[in-house]
Amino acid sequence: MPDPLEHATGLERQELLAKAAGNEDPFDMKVYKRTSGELSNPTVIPSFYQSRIVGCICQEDSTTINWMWLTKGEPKRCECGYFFKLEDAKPMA
Amino acid sequence: MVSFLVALPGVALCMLNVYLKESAADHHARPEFIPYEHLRIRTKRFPWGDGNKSLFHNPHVNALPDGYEDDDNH
Amino acid sequence: MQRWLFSTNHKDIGTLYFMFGVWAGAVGTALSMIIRTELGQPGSLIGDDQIYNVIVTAHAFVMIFFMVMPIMIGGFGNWLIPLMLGAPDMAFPRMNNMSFWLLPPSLTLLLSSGLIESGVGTGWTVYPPLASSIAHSGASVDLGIFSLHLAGASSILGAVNFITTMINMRASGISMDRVPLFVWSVLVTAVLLLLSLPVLAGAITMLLTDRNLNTSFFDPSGGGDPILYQHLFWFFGHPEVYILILPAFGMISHIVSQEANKKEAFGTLGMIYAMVAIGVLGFVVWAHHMFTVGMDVDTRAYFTSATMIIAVPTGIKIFSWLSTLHGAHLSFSPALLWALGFIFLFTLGGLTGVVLANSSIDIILHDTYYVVAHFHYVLSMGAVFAIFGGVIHWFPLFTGVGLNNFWLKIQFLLMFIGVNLTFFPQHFLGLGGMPRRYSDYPDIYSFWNLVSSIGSLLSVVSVMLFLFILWEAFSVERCSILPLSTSSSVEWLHPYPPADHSYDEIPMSSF
Amino acid sequence: MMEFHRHPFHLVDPSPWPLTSSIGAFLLTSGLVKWFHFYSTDLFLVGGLSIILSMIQWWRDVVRESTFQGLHTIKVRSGLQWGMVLFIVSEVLFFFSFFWAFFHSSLTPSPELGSIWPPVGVQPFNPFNIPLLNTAILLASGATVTWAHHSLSHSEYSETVFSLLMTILLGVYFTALQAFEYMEASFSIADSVYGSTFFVATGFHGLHVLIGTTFLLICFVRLIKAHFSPAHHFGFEAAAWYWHFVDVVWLFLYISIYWWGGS
Repeated sequence: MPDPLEHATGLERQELLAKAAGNEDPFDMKVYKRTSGELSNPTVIPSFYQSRIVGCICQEDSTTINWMWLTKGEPKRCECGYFFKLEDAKPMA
Repeated sequence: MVSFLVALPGVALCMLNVYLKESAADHHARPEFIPYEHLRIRTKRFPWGDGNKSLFHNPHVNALPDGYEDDDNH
Repeated sequence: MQRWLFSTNHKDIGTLYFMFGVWAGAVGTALSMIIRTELGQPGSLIGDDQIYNVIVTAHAFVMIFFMVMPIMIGGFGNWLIPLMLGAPDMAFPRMNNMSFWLLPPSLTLLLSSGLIESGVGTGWTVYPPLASSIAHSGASVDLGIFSLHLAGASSILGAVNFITTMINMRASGISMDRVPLFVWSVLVTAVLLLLSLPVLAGAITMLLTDRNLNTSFFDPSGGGDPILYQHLFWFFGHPEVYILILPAFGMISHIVSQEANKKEAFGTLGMIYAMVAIGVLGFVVWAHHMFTVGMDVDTRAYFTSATMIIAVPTGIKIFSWLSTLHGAHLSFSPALLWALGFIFLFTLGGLTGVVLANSSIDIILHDTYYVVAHFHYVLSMGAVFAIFGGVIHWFPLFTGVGLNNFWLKIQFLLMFIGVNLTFFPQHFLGLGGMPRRYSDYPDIYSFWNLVSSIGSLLSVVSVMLFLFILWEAFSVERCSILPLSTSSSVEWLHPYPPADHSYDEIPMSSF
Repeated sequence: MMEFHRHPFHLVDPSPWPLTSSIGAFLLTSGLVKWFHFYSTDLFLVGGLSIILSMIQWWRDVVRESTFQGLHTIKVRSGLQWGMVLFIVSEVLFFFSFFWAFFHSSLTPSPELGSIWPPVGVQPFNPFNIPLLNTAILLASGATVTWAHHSLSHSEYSETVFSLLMTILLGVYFTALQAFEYMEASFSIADSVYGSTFFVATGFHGLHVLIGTTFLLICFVRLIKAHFSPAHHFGFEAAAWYWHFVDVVWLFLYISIYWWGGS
């Protein structure tokens, strides 16, 4: 029987390789933990494009997410006051 | 492994059981024909053949609304 | 042409559903006009009760299966669910396309069933023995059955698609309690579709074999029982009417919360539990449609009380909408007018529903125009008002052009007066004992029928005005620059109309 | 045109098969009406053929996208698993309506039937004869398909081939026995509601056994052509789930229609 990694191709293979290399979240699907949020110490968000939609969940039990566009080079505050900064993301794996 | 120990012997046993029952049973006890209202319903002709026989019609065991076709009883 | 025939893009498929739904709505409205013209005066216009019943049946099927469901679940569902969840597309984009393309053949089968031989003159419930091969010997009922088969298959596959999308494709951070209310409403609707439509498929398959293969499921001479069909049909039928109204609840929550400049509706968790409760209870109340078949008294007592319990979660939703509106500075935009119209008139319909829930009253009111008034209040003033509100609310997002608010308000007023003038008198006719599905009536009922027919003329004029407003928006191309949306609705963050692939990168969230 | 997108989901390329399947369904249903009322099955066959052709090419594309293009990441696979589970749930509800019809008719048999079940004049099957064998066969095939799945995920190639082949053979054996039973049945579909519920319920079950057997056969061919890897073999898992579903439906059928409804 073929070995699972050998057998896989395309995106599936890249996902397996990334996981093998220890990157548990190759598609950047996890929720980010915010830093203290001042301008000097913003939460850094990786992205492959010029801008990305960023959501800010203000309270632990809030049932809405405050979404906003974040573009590279322009750190921005979300509705509850935390600064975010968009950086170039390193390629997967 | 469980398949060999349990499943296949189970099937073999049942095949044996069927074989014994089939050979013992008498195949000739065909119930005599009574034209009951609720049996052999033909509100509309079947869309195949002559429209009077069911899809799995077996002249030996299945009667038509007016009785068995072959009248021999075995 | 390939873009539309082979599409695997949830926005294009949503647009296809909208266009199909609007067209079917026109057919349904035309059928309703014929009915009201026939009933406008005593005496007969069409001249044949069977043709009249065929038109009534076709009106019901077209409005339910080809106008409300395609627009609400197919159109709004396909457009908004992926955008609101931050998903690039539906879970099964190709199957999504088949869900749409099964509908035109299904509508063709239904319309052709009316054109050949005697037509389906059984009412949308297609009860045997009237629908059996003796009373309806032609091929019409069979064509109608197959039309339901195809529409059912389309909805089941759609339901599988929606449930999988919502479970598996939510962006990071969107836990189930942070999912928008419209998404929740379509999720509950999809679960109802998934569990109720196969039972309808079974029931109409049995009817098909009874008519053509000499089975006797519903034929007493072979030991069958027509009441069995009624149980199976209404086990599907009642969840179906909740399928028609739940997406409307979701849309109204969004319209009301945005018009009140709030991030979310009042008591979001309460609203979610209410919708789930309505969905669950929807499965255990079906026999309140069958109070007059001679059920024993304990069964009727159970179904009466179970049906009345559904008014509690519905009441929670109504009061939550009102609380959402409370305290906000309301600028009466057309979308808000439709939402307010919905809340008021749907509640009226709901109350007459509670009246009908009681089996002792229903013995008298069953199959009278009181029932017709009830479900037209919840459908053509509930679902249709929500559709109008939703179309106006999200129109800039879907098309990139804005509608003329001034004319929309005129259209709302016309429709409001029209539908109320049409259906409110039908309460009196029903209480007066006028039966459903008859092409003529004793002269005593003629006054309110005249009023009702005039009302339907008004409604048709307002529908025509709406089509004009749509045309005007596209020709003037008045582009809307700033959305009034709050930051909690992510669907408005996209350009209007959104790019083909709106999420090349999944939005992320943090806390 | 492998445009880069940074999410694990599978944006499917435009495809004609949904449209051709819908047209096929339209022809099939119109053909059935033509058959039932004008007694010619040509349109029905054309419809059936176009559906089958659409299905073959649709699922061929899925195999290409998953095995050869590698577009089925873990997220896509869990979506497919949800899809299969939900589809099986809807099939369960479809059979639920026939069980409801069976129990409605048999719990209170009407006077026309002689107020007894099985009705007067109907000679039911002896449930401990061939039906018991059929039950053993389906239970055995459930065991062998689990064995196949077990050995597949432990990359035991020869064991998987053998056990999957066993499952398919048991399935075919079941279908053969059922066909034989149908021929030997002393009652037909037109013999009261007993015949109706019996033949429509077991008929649809038989149809689903045929679908399941074909599904397993396709998996067997794909197994031989090394499409499956020990970690990624959703096609086979779906077939196994479907087969277990068909087995469980038969158990309910056997207990209620053959056993409880038989004597």
